[in-house]
Amino acid sequence: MQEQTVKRALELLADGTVNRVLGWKTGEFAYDTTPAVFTSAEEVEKSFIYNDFCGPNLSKYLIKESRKEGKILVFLKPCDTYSFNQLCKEHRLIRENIYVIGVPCTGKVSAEKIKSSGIKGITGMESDGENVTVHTLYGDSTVKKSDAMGAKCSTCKSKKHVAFDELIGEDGEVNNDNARFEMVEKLEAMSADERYEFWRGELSKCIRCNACRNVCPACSCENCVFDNPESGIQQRAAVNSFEENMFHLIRAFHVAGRCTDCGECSRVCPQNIPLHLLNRKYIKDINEFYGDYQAGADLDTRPPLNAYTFDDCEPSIVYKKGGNE
Amino acid sequence: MQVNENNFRPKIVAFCCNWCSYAGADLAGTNRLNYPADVKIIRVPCSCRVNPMFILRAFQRGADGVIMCGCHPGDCHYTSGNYFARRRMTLLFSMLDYMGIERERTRVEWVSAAEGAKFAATMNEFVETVTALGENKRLEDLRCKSKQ
Amino acid sequence: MFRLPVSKMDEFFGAIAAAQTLYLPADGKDGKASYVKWESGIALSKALNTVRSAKDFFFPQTTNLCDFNVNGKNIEIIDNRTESEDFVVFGVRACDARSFTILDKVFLAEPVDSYYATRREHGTVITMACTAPEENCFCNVFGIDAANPEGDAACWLTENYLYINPITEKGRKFIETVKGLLEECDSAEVDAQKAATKEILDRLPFANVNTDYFRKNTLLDIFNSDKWAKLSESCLACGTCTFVCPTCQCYDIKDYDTGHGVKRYRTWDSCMYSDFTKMAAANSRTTQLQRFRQRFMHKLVYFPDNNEGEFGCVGCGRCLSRCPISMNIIKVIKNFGEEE
Amino acid sequence: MDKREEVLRISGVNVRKCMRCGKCSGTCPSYDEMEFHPHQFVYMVETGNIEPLMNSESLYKCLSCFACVERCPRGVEPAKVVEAVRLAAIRQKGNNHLKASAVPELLDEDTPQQLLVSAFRKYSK
Amino acid sequence: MQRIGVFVCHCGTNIAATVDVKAVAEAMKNEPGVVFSVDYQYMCSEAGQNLIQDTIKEQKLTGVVVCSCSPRMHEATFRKAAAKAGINSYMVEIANIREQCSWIHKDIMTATEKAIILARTAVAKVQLNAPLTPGESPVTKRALVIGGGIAGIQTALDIAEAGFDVDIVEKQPTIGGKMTQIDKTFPTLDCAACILTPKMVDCAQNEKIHIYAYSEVESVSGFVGNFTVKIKKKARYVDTTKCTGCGICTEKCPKKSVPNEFNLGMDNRRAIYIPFAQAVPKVATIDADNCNMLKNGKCGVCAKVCTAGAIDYKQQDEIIEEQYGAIVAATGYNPISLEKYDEFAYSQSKDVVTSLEFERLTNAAGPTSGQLLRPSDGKHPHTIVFVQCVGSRDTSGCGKEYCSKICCMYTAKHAMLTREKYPDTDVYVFYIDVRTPGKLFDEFYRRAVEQYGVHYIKGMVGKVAPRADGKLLVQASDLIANEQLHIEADMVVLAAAIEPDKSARSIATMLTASMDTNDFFTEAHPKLRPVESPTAGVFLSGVCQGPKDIPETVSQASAAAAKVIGLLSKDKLTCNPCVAHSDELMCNGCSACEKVCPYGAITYSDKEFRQPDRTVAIRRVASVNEAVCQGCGACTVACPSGAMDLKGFSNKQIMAEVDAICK
Repeated sequence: MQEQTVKRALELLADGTVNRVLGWKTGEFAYDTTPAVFTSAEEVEKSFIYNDFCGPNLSKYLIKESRKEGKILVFLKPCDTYSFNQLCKEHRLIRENIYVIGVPCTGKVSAEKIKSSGIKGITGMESDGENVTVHTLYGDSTVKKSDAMGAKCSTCKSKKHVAFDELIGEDGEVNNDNARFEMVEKLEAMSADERYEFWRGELSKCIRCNACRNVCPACSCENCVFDNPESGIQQRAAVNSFEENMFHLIRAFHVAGRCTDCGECSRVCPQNIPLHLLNRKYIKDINEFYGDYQAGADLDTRPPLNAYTFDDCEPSIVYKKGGNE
Repeated sequence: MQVNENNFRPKIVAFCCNWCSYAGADLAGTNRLNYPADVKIIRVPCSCRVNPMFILRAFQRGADGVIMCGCHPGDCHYTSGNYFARRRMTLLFSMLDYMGIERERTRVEWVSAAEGAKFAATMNEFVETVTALGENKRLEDLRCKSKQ
Repeated sequence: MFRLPVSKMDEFFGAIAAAQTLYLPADGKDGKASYVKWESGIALSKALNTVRSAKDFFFPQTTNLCDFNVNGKNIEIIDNRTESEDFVVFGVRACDARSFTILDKVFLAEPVDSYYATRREHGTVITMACTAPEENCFCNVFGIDAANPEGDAACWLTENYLYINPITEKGRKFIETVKGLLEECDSAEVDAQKAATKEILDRLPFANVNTDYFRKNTLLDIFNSDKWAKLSESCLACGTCTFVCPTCQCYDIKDYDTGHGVKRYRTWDSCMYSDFTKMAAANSRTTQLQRFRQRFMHKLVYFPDNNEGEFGCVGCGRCLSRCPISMNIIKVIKNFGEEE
Repeated sequence: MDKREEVLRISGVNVRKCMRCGKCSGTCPSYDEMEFHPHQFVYMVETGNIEPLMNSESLYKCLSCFACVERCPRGVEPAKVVEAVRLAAIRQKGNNHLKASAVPELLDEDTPQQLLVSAFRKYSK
Repeated sequence: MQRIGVFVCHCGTNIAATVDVKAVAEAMKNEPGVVFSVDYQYMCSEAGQNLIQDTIKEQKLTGVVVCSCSPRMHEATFRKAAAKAGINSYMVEIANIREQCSWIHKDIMTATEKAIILARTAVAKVQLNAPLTPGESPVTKRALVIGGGIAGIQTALDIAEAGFDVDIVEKQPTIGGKMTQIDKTFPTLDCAACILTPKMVDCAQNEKIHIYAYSEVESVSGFVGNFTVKIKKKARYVDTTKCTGCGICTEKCPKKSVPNEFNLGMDNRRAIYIPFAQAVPKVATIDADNCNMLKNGKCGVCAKVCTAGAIDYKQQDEIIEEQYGAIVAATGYNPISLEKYDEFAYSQSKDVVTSLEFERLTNAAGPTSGQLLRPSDGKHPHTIVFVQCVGSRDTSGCGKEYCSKICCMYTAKHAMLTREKYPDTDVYVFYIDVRTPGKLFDEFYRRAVEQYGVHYIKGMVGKVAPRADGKLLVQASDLIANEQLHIEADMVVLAAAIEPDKSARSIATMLTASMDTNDFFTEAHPKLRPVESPTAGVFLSGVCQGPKDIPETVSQASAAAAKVIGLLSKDKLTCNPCVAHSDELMCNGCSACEKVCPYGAITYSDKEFRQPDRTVAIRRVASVNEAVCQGCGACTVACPSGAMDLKGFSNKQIMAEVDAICK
C-alpha cells in the first residue's frame, strides 16, 4: 500500500495534476503519524506514510487547503470519504481544487487501545494486517490487530469509498450489520438513573480542550457558538456539571444528521470519553424515526433535520420508547 | 393542585407560537380557565424558532420543566415550521432521556388558537407531572438557583 | 530516610487523611489514573502518571475569584475564597514536582498571585520516584531525575516497603504527623532502585534529545524560522496540549451573570485558541502558525530567557501521547535540531 | 339514590344530548305496542318523570333491537335508557324475574345459549 | 442601557381585581434600566396613550413596557403611540398580565407575583430590543379567484369593476358552479339560470377577467402582494380559440352512455360534451376516460364533423405561471355521500333522491325536461316525503355536526313548488326544527304550510322501505301527535348535509390558510374579519368558509372583493420587520437555512472577507431577502454557527426572557 500511494503521489506531482499532497507523515514511534502537506517529491519520498497507523481523517484540512492556489491531492480512507462528501454537500470545499485518491483500510491500530491492555513504553510497531508486533522498552509482544483497534475502527460502518477521483486497491462494502449501535442499545436498556450516572461519570472527565470539536469534520463553523461571546452560551471551560453537559449536548445536536460517524471525536479525546456514543444515538434515532440515513453517503439526500414528512412521529415517542425505568 | 411536602412549586417555561398556541393561551384566559401560575409563557413566532439552546438555558436557570406548544401539524402559519420543530424536539428529548435526564420534564403539545381548554388542561397536567418529579437536579446550574 | 511496610499503606493514608485532605492518583473505571480525594478503600494507582497534571491543585482549571451581588441597582463585591484548608498531594512524579517550581516563578513573582500562593502554602507535595518510565518520557532532557524526585518529601515504592524522605521543612512536619507508622532506615534498597531506573532512563528514546539549538540561536532567528509553517500546518488549534501540560499557566477571566449576581471566574486558556488574548482591536496572533509558534517559543525561548535558562517544559510526555495529530514539543525540538 | 340518577348511572347515557328529532320513535318496530315511546323515555328520564315509566308495560315491549341506538344522530342511545329503567324497576322490586337457581329446571337441551344470555340480560339485574 | 418606562394597566377591574398593580409598578422600579414605572386605569384609552407619549418625551425613554392585555389585542395600539412620541415602535414590549395572569388566577398574591415576573421578563427583553424599520414590498395588481361558482363570479366581477385584473380558476369545464343546477331560488322563486347566466356572460366579456376553466391550482408560493401560482390547464382536446360551441360534435359522438354529471347521472351525455346550453366558456370538452379516439385511437368522428377544426387529440395539460397580489378561495361545497344512511334506502331505490337531484328533476333543462316524474318508472308521484337534516346536526359520526343552513328553505321551496304545480300531490316534510332566520324566510315557510298545504310534521323518519309494488314505505314519528306514521310514498327527497369541496384541503395547504375540523376555511376573526383568512393576502368567499345560501354567499363574495380591492389599491405593502438576518462573518454557507426556509427567502453569494491576518478569503455566505422572509425563525435553529438570527425575537432576547422567568 505504501509503495502504491507514494508512486501515485509522485506521478501526480510530476505531471502537474496537483501541486501539493495531503497525507500522513512518519513520527517517532510508528503510531504517531501526523497529517501533513507535502509540496515536493523529496518530502514525499522522505516521510510520506500510509499504513495501519494512519488514523487521522484528513478531509477537514481541505476546507483550508482547497482554498489555496492549485490543486491538492488527498488520500482518503473509506470513512473519510463520507466526511468529504458531507463537507462538499455543505459547500465547505472547493471540489475542483481537490484530487481524491481512495485508499483501502482494514482498520487503524490505536496505540491508546494497546496501552490500555497494559503494554507500556511502546517504541515501535509493525502491522501485517492480522497481527501487530509491538516493541517496547520492556520487550516485544504481539497483539491481534482486531484487539488493537479503537472504537472508531472496531465498529466500522463502511469500507466503501463514496467519493474519489481514483481508487487504489479494491473497493469494499458498506457494513449494514448495525453492530455499531450495540453500545447505544446497551445504554438505552439501562434505567434513567444508570444512564445519568454513566454520562456524568464520562462527561465530568471533560477538560474542554475542544479536541473533539476541532477535529470533527462536521464542526466546521467559522466561529463556534461556544467561542462566540454573542451567542449567550460561550464557555472557556466548564465550571460545573451543567456546562459540561451543555457543551456536549449542543455539539451533538449541531452535528445531528450531519455526523458521518467517523469516530474522530472519541479517538482524539484525551480523557477517553466515548463521545461517539452521543452522535451514534442521534444516528440511531434518525434511522429509527425517519428512515435510514447515512450522512455523507451522497450529495443529494436532504439532511434529516432539514426535512420532514407529514406523518413523522411525535416527540412523545420518547416517553413511550425510552429506556427501562 | 398538587403540592408536595416541602411546598415545592416548579418553575415552568412554556414556549408558545404566536399564531396558535399563544392565542390558545389567551383564549384560556378569556374563558377564565385556571392553570397554575408556575407556567410562564414566552411568545415566539413559530415553534421552529425554539432552539434547543433555549430549553437547556431554561433548565440551567432553574426551570423544572419546559413545554413547547405550536400549531397542530399541518396548520403551521408558516406551512412547515412545526414539522421541523417536531423533528428537532423529538431528537433533543430523546438525547436528554439518553443522558438520563427525566423525560417528563420536557414536552411538546400542539394547541390551536381555538383550544383554550386544551391549553389549560395541558398546563395543569404538565405542572402536576413536574411537581411530582420535584426539583430539576440533573440539569441544574446551582449558581443560578439560589440568591446569594 | 523512613519506611513503612507496603501492607500498612492504607493505615498510612488513613493517618494522613485524618489530619488533612489527601489526594493521590487512583485508577478510574476506564483504567486511567487521575488524582482523587482519598477515602478508605482507594488504592494508589500503579500507572506511570495521571492524564491531567498535578497543577490543578495549585492552579485549578476554573477558579471562582469573587462574586458581585446585584441588588436592585447596587453592586456589592464578595470575596468568597475558601482555599485555606491544608492538604497533601501524594504520589506526584518528578516531572510534575518540577512543574510547581516553574509555576512558582510565574505566580509567586511580584505581584504575587494570592490564590496560587494560598494554595501552595496549604499544600504539601509528596512525590514518588518512577521505576518504569515510558517512551514519551524526557524529563532528563531538562535535568530532572525521575528516580529521585523533588517535593516536600519524596517516596520510593519497592516490593515490600514504601520509603519516604523529607526534603523541606514542610516535609519534615508532614513526617511528624505520621511518625507513629514509620521506621527509620537506611537507603540501600532505594539506591538500588535508583540505579535500576537510571539504566532505563538512559535508554529512553528521547534521552539524548538536544535543546542546545534554542540556547545558541537568537530569539529572532528562531522566531523567524520558516520551519514553523510546516510544523504548525496540521495543528487543530485545540487546547489538549495546553490543558494536560503541567507548566502551561495562561488563563482567561470571565464574568458569568447568574441572574442574581455576577460570578468572576479564572479559567485555563490556551494560546492555541483563535480568541486567545483577543483584545478590543483584534487578536494579537492571527494565524495558527503564530499561535503554535507562541506555545513553543514560550516554553523553549521566552521562559528560559526570563528565568535563568530554565525551560518551560518538564518532559512529562503528556502532550506527546495526547495530541490528536501527534505534533509535539519533541518533534519541534528535533526539527530545529536537525539543522545543526 | 334518586331514581333519575340511578337510571342515568346504569345506562351511562347523557340524555341532554337529545335534540328531540324523534328518529328513535320513527324507527322503533315496537312503537305501537308501547305506551311510552323511545323518545318519551329519553325525555321523561331527562325531566325526572321516572315513576310512570317504571310502572309501564312498555319496559317489556322494547325488543332491544337497538335500531334507535343505531340511527340516533346524536348518539343518545335510547335503548340503553329503556334497559336502565327496566333494571331500576327490577331492583326496586327486589326480585329478579329470572333467578340463576331456576335455570337448570328450565334448561332444555335445545335451548340456544343466546336465549339464556338474552334472558338474563332482560330479566335479571 | 435603555431608559425604560413601565406602564401597568388596571384594565378597569379586569387586571386590578386580581393583580396588585401598584405593587407591580413599584417592583419594576428596581429593574435595571427602568427609569419610570406607573399604573393607570385604562392604558389603551386616549388618556392612557397620552400618558405613555408624555412620559416618553419627559423621561427621554428609549424603551416601553406595557403590562396589560394580550399583545394580540393592543400591541399595535401601543406601538403606534410610541411612534407618535418619537421612538421606534419596536421598542415596545407587552407583558400579558390579563389573559395570562389576572384572568386565570384567583389569588391576589399568586397573580401579583406572576405579573411581576411577566413584567420583569418584558423589561429584560426590551433591554435588548433594537429599533426596526419595516421594509416594503410591491403589490402585484392582479387577483386570483379559486372557484368559479356564484361566489367566485361575484368576487371576480366586483374586483374587475374596481379596475383590477382578476383570474378565475375553475376545475369544471364551465363556470357557474352549483347554482347552475338549481331550478328556482328562495324566497323569491326567481329562476336561478335567469339571474346567474348574465353574470357568467359578464365574466366572459369583461376585459379584466380571465377565466381558466377546466383548470386547477398546482402550487402557490410567495406571500401577500406577491404570490406566484402555477395553474394547470387540463387538456380539453379542443382548441378553445377555435371552438364555436355549435355543439355538432356533441350530437355526433358515437359514445352515448356517459352519465351526465350536470344532471347528477340521471341521464347521459356523449364523450365530447358541453355541460349545458349557457356554459361559459361555451366550448366542448372531450372526456378522455370515455373517448374511443383517445383510448384506443379508433373513431375521430368529432374531428370530422367539426367545421372549425377545433379538435386536437394531441393536446396536453399546460402549466401556466402567474403572479397575483391577492387570492380568494371560493371552492364551494358538495352534498355529502349518503352511504352511511342506508335506513333511507337511497342506494336501494331510484325514487329516493337528494334535494339537488330533485332540483334537476324539476328543472326544464333537466333529465325530465321539468316534468316531475319518478326516476324509476317515469310516473307522476302522488305522495312525496321530504326528510330534513339528513347528515346534518349529527354527532354520531355518520354525518356532520353542523347545521347545513340552507335545507329548511330549499325544502320549503320544493314542497311549495310541487304543490303549486301538482296540487294532487301530497307533500310531507319531516323536520326536527324549521330554521328560517332570514329576510322573508319565515313568511316563505308559512306560505308553504298555510297557502299550499304542505304537511309539516315534527319528527324524524326512522326508515324507508321500498316495496315490491314500487311504493316506498316511510316509517316516521309524529312527535306532536305522539304517534308513529306509516306513509306509502312515491318519492322520498333527502335534504343531504353539505360539506366543503374535497379540493379545499389541498388548496388550503398550498395557501397556508388554516381550516377547521370540518375542512371549512378558518376566518381571521369569526366576527370582525369574517372574509379574511389568517394568512395575509388570502380571502374567503362563499360556502368554503361555512354553509350559506345564495344571498349570503353573494354578500360575502362582494365583501371579499372589497378586501381584495383594498389590498390591490396599495402600491406597496409594509413588511414585517421581524425577519431573519444572516451575520456574514459567522456564516459557513452550508445551506441548512435555505433548506428549511418555506419562502425561498435565502440566497447565497461568494463574498470577499478580510481575514484576521489581513489576507482576503472568499466565502459563500447566506443573505435574507427581507421582503420575502416572513419571520418564522426556522433558519435560526437550523444554523449551527448561530449566524442566523431573528430580529425582534433574537437568541439573546429569548434567552433574556428565559433568564428573567427562571430568576
